[in-house]
Amino acid sequence: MAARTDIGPPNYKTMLPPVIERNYGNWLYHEILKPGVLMHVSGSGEALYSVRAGSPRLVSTDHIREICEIADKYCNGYLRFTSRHNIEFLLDDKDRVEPLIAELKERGYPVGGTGHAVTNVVHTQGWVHCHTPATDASGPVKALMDEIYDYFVTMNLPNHVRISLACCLNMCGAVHCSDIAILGIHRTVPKTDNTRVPNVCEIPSTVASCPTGAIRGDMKNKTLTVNEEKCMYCGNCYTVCPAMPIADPDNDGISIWVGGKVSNARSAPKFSKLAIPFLPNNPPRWPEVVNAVKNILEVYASHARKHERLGEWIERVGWERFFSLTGIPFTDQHIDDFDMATETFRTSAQFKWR
Amino acid sequence: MAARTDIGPPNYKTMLPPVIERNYGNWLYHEILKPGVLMHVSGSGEALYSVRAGSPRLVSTDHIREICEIADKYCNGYLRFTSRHNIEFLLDDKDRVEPLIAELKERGYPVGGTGHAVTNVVHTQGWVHCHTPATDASGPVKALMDEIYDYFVTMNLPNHVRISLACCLNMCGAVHCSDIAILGIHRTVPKTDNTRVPNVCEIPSTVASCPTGAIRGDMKNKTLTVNEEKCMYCGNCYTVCPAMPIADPDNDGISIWVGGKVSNARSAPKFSKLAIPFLPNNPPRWPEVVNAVKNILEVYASHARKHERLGEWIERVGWERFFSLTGIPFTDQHIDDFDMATETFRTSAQFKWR
Amino acid sequence: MAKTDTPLLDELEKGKWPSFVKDLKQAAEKNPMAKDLLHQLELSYKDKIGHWKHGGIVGVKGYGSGVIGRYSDRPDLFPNVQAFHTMRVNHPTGWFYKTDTLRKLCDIWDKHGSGLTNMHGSTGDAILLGTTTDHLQSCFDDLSNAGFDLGGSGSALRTPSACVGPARCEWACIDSLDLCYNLTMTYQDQMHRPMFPYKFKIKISACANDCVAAIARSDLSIIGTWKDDIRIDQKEVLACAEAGMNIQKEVCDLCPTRCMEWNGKELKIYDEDCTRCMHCINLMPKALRPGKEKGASILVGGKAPIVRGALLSWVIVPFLKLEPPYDELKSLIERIQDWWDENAKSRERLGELIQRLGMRVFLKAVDLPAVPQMVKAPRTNPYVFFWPEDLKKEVK
Amino acid sequence: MAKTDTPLLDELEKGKWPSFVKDLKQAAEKNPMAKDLLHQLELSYKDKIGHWKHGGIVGVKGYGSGVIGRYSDRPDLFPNVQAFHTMRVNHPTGWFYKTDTLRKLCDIWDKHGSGLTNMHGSTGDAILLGTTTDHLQSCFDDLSNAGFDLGGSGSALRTPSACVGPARCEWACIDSLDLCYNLTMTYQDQMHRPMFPYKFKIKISACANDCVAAIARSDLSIIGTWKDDIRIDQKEVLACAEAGMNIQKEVCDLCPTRCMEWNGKELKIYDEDCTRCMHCINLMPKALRPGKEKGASILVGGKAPIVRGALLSWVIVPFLKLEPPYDELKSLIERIQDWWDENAKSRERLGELIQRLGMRVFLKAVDLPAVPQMVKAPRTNPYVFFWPEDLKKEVK
Ligand code: SRM
Ligand code: SRM
Ligand code: SRM
Ligand code: SRM
Ligand code: SF4
Ligand code: SF4
Ligand code: SF4
Ligand code: SF4
Ligand code: SF4
Ligand code: SF4
Ligand code: SF4
Ligand code: SF4
Repeated sequence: MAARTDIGPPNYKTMLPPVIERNYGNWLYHEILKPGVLMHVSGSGEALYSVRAGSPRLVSTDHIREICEIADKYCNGYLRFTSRHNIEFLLDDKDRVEPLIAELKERGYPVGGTGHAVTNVVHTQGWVHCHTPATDASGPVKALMDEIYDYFVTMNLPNHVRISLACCLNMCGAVHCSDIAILGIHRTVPKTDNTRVPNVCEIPSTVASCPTGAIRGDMKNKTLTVNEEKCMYCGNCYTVCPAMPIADPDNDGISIWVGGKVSNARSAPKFSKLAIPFLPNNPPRWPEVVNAVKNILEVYASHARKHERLGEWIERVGWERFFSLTGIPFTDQHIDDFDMATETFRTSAQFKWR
Repeated sequence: MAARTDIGPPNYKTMLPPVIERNYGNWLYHEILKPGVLMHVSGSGEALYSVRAGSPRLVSTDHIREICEIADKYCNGYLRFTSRHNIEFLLDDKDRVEPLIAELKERGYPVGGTGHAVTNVVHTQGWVHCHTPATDASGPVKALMDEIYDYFVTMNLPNHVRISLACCLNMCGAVHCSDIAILGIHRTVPKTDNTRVPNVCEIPSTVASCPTGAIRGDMKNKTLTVNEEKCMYCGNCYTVCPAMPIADPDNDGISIWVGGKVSNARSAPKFSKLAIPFLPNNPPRWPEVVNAVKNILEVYASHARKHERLGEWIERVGWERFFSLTGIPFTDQHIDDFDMATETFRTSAQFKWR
Repeated sequence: MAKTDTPLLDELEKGKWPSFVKDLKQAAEKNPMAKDLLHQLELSYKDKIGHWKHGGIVGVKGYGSGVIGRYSDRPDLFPNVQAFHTMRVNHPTGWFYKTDTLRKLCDIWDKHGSGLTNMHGSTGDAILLGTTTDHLQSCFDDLSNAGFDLGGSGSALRTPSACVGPARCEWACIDSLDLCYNLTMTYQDQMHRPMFPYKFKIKISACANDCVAAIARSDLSIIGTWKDDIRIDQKEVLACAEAGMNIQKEVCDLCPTRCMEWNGKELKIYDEDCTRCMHCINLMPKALRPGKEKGASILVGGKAPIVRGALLSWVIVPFLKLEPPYDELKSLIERIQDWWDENAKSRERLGELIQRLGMRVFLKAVDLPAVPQMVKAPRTNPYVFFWPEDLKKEVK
Repeated sequence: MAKTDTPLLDELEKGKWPSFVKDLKQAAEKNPMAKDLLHQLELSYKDKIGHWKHGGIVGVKGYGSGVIGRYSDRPDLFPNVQAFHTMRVNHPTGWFYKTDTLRKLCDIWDKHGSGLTNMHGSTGDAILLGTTTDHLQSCFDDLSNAGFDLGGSGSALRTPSACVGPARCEWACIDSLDLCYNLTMTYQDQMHRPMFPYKFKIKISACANDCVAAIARSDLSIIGTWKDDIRIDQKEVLACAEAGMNIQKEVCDLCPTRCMEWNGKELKIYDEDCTRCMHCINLMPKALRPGKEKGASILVGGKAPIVRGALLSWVIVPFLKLEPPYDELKSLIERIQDWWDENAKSRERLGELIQRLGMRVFLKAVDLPAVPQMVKAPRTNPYVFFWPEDLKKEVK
């Protein structure tokens, strides 16, 4: 059969469980019954129970079939995924909640991620599928979640903590506004192969791709040259010009960013800020990265006030205090030197000593 | 006698009244006895009385001699000027304070400017001496201070209010961090006289002087051209190239800026922000300007909490509220479009309706 | 444990969190592409470097987007991933699925691809990870016949996404799902045939909690809000207090505008000062609800750092009522895209273009009035432009 | 009133605030330059435009600065201000004067100039407003003989200034006057012979109230502070409360770090959280005093908008003990100026140079360590440079 184009996605209305169809737009309030279990109550008196389970996101078709099997058994075949890639089983029958949870546990699905918890780590492709990664994605996430698993299945943090990972500065994981962001970075300049440049690269657009103007193009000889002093290894030139590979096994690695948020609750959305400029790629378990994230998480957990997001806590106590409490050294790399750098310099005589 | 060079200013130590010499660095506390009168008490128990009087700053030698006469009579010949150009009579004898004030009043010197008051308006040359002004300096200041005189001689504002005026964007009055700033602006592009350019202008430095890159230089023909769309009339090209005069009697005028501060008390120092993009030059009394400043001052006076500086008040209630309370229209000119403009755009869904 | 040929990845089978390595192995058992992927990944773990070549443009008939081309740089070792392209399948809005739909997807992917997926990609698509060039079209045909379509990629509209909204959430101020689906259907052409200067993303959150992170990662961010007063049920407020909530500390003191007063019996909100941040409502869902005059704020410009630095979206319309057929919104979107299309350089996102040409120019072009809600604060630099019509003609 | 020839300016003789027009007229009565100035200004009031030509370089022997050249554009009408140059006289630090000194200045100026002055200019100089080219040298000679010297102008160090500090203020954490005088005397050469890329301003405030606005208008801003705990006299705190001060509201609630607790009897300060903003001390001068371990924060970069936008100074040394002969500070100043001098383009202020080349490069050049007190927050963009020495050499 000839394929129809532009039909768009399946209509979501055909995917909604009947309890939602009946109460669409009529929800009154919700309660988190326990970690991973939400109850939404409608004006009609009906209730919807959502049970949230963790997922590695990179899943096989058999894994998806397993999920379907569970959903068929407890949810009349209805489920959804969340914006952070967790699975949500949607039930209209309270009595099935505990049996579902029991089966999920047995099958190794963590139930949690609601309320004041760590939820799933939004992440990207890494070495599994992309061409520009400075680190892997799924691996560091798995290593980290193993270590901070308890924070997923409980709700004892001051507020929720959103951790994200992106394997290069393109930031597909949109890590730039996360409580804790794990970001793959290169640290050496691209190795331009000028024999390939004429065939595979458009010189003006490659020159234009560089945020710091580090690339000079020679239109006559069809060559590109990188000014090593001006290059900060973003890899954007490689995106537009394959002849400028930037991966470097010895110097690629991970940086850690903190204090971002997206919600408007209390404080405005914020970007994450640099905490640790570099940690080495140490597969398969990236211990330096895992420990660094855990340390930040735990310092936050033990110092912040109730409902304070990580960034809100830091802004209250001051960045001086963040660095002293976490024991992370402050370096000249923490000081911005891009376009709007001066906006981040301290323009007051107000500061703390520690 | 041949002049010695590099002797530096008179040593301030030779200018200090004996009561200061004796108690230098040993002051314990001060009190504002009444508007314009400070009492500083030393660890030794001695007290210094400072009586502050307003000054037009542009003063004749005879006027200075009059001040000297008064200082001789009440202060053993000691006085100082403040960083905002007021005169301070320095007394060691409390009993002479009231007679001094009486004489000052008789001679027309306003006594005040202390504590929660409007103090002297820092200002610049204007049409009296400079070559780039977009307005006069002394005139608008005099007109304004006549109108808000009462705020100088009383202390009933929420906090002190620092008003400054600069007659062009060079901002010699350093108005950029004032509670209320009055700033002369041009609004038309410089009229380049290319017959003079070759003789009086250095082309590359003129081109470089333009903050928005609006000037193109032709080195061969020794001419300069201004791109009218990119020029925002700062006048900096005229500073470096006399062949680019910018004054325009019909379109020069004054803009009003609010909410800046310098002290670190409570909140960090802040820049003033645009309140009114343009008011006409209307000598000799600039009624539009005087009314605009007075309106802002009075809205602040009646809405801010105790100790709140103008900018602190606005930040608490929001800029929406500032514009609605003052009745000042918000325009696209209030939205920044220079280098770091995006830092000022609202990046949250938080705002007020009025 | 028996010695395997993936010792590094094996380490990641351990631990409590679900392991992607298990999934890789599961797929590898029945699929040679998945098997080679597993081993190429093991090599990457050893070498600390990716083993994919730079991009490559592939696709399906009639579309310019929806497929990401990918080729191994070691086809000698891993011939089955020599080509290993990704297909981005547009998810059902809100990521709701019936199991039969999901199973169909699995069957198609087992037939045409590696049997590996991302549920979902960070833009929101169901990502089918890895197939060969010659399977692309047939896979697409099967998808289409099963009721699926591809999402966006390249310089096109990207798959819009929306928070769960009125389907489950009591705070939804707009119908995020209907709006998202409506826009997706309206702009199929823009999604599938790249003709913009660069990517364009739309994300919709039905309240200011912004559960799809719209403000951070979409060129056009639609965020639900309300205009009138927060609805209070004082009885339920008291119930919260009795249940142990410290209303003063947890609610009032954390309100960003401090516009609430609690006297132990009644909660008073000075709504004219409220900025609708959602905090108090979040804490007391039974007691407080958004007002009744609902709509959305429209923001533009959000994006990741490349090229000129990351941006959060900026308010351009504080409040817009949003009801089908959403004509006012669509007209705005089209005015924005037209201006962007006409003025942007290649690979210049909307936010970067506004940054380069100025908000003033943008507002004029798309015919929106300037309002104080657009700024954190007015400008501090005196480099103010005047439109020619503002000036007095020379009178001499 | 009789009809005069300055009807517009006459309007400004009215009103309660002292009138500069009175001074102009006073001077005009005995001085023809002042008289022409008065009338040229009247013309400006009529024309709404200045009547001075562009600049002009004039000066005194051996100096490159201290005089601002000025010429009328209507010498036909106002021949006595055909040349009307300003002399900038370095004020005694803190603007303290004995009347005899001031009278000397007046006598000299009556002899050589217009009899008009600014007490003072906004950089701090005593401005002698208006003399002719041929009077410049003789006026300078007379000034020098009377113990005065010129201040800075052009691409030179400008006249440093300082708050009244320990001479009268209980909060002075450094001897602003001594330091200012010492630096002024040390750097006479830099002040009088322009050899920098542009102007360089130094201002000194002895505490964070910053009464000379150092942070806003000096390339090098020195601001007094302390390191240990605020000194509290609880008896005097109580006295404030009894005198009617609402300590909770006026003091504690306005403390930016909320690090104070008041129980109606005692004020507790958590000094580790205090950022030494001065607010509480300002409100209760008898009860609270800065600590005993005193010094200053050093900040750089402050300036007005031209060319790249106004800047407030940035912290580069959070705390420096400052005692004569101030060697550590001077060495720092010289390292900074050397780097600036070597790297700046013409008319590029220090702040703009740091903005262009990066704080990282600046800190390395002047040999200062990076500390968190230098930033409001660490960087958000991922465009991080690494020094070559940070990298692992390739091991393949
Ligand atoms: C299911 C999901 C929407 C979806 O369409 O998929 C969702 C659902 C809910 N969110 Fe959310 N949020 C979801 C992603 C987000 C995101 C997006 C993100 O993390 O990428 C945000 C912004 C995060 C940020 O600010 O960085 C988000 C910020 C919130 C907040 C604000 C919390 C705060 O104090 O900042 C609330 C309010 C609260 O939790 O009290 C909220 C509240 C809720 C409520 C309680 C709304 C309701 O009444 O149903 C839902 C249950 C929350 C819970 O997990 O405890 N949701 N929520 C998303 C679940 C992700 C996951 O699997 O963990
Ligand atoms: C005399 C002078 C210093 C000098 O060397 O000349 C001075 C003297 C004092 N200042 Fe100041 N300040 C002086 C200019 C400034 C400036 C600079 C300026 O305005 O250009 C500032 C920064 C202004 C700003 O933030 O925009 C300044 C911000 C302060 C503050 C901070 C107030 C605040 O809440 O922001 C205080 C504390 C206070 O007033 O409680 C203060 C306090 C004081 C005290 C009480 C200090 C003391 O114990 O002696 C002095 C009397 C203040 C009064 O007038 O009530 N002084 N003070 C200056 C008088 C200027 C005038 O003629 O009015
Ligand atoms: C698959 C996915 C990551 C994932 O594992 O989930 C992804 C993968 C890639 N992204 Fe992305 N991006 C993905 C969501 C994002 C997001 C998040 C979002 O959309 O919410 C962002 C940040 C938001 C934004 O757009 O600003 C994002 C920002 C980028 C950028 C930087 C764009 C910028 O303007 O800063 C690039 C670079 C580019 O376009 O040249 C990029 C480029 C890429 C490319 C196409 C690589 C390239 O340089 O050409 C990656 C292909 C990987 C592969 O081989 O499969 N990707 N990319 C996400 C799409 C899946 C989906 O359709 O659901
Ligand atoms: C006289 C004075 C104004 C006054 O009435 O008080 C003044 C007058 C002039 N200033 Fe200024 N500036 C004066 C203090 C300032 C200040 C305030 C300060 O020093 O604290 C500033 C802002 C702080 C700063 O330096 O950033 C200031 C920022 C400027 C600028 C802009 C510099 C910048 O980098 O943004 C210029 C333009 C230039 O240098 O080309 C300038 C240029 C000028 C010139 C020389 C005009 C020119 O373009 O060549 C003016 C000469 C006027 C005349 O004919 O007498 N003047 N100028 C002040 C010096 C008096 C004194 O020595 O005491
Ligand atoms: S973040 Fe970079 S490396 Fe990772 S998937 Fe996106 S483009 Fe590829
Ligand atoms: S890696 Fe980035 S900074 Fe370096 S040359 Fe390429 S585009 Fe420029
Ligand atoms: S502000 Fe401008 S016009 Fe006024 S004195 Fe300074 S340089 Fe001259
Ligand atoms: S007035 Fe300013 S913006 Fe206009 S051309 Fe001259 S320097 Fe450029
Ligand atoms: S954004 Fe608001 S309406 Fe949408 S799911 Fe989150 S809390 Fe509910
Ligand atoms: S929504 Fe936010 S701003 Fe409004 S009352 Fe509640 S907490 Fe305060
Ligand atoms: S800056 Fe501080 S020390 Fe100097 S006069 Fe002002 S309050 Fe006193
Ligand atoms: S000096 Fe400022 S920060 Fe320190 S305790 Fe006093 S008010 Fe608080």
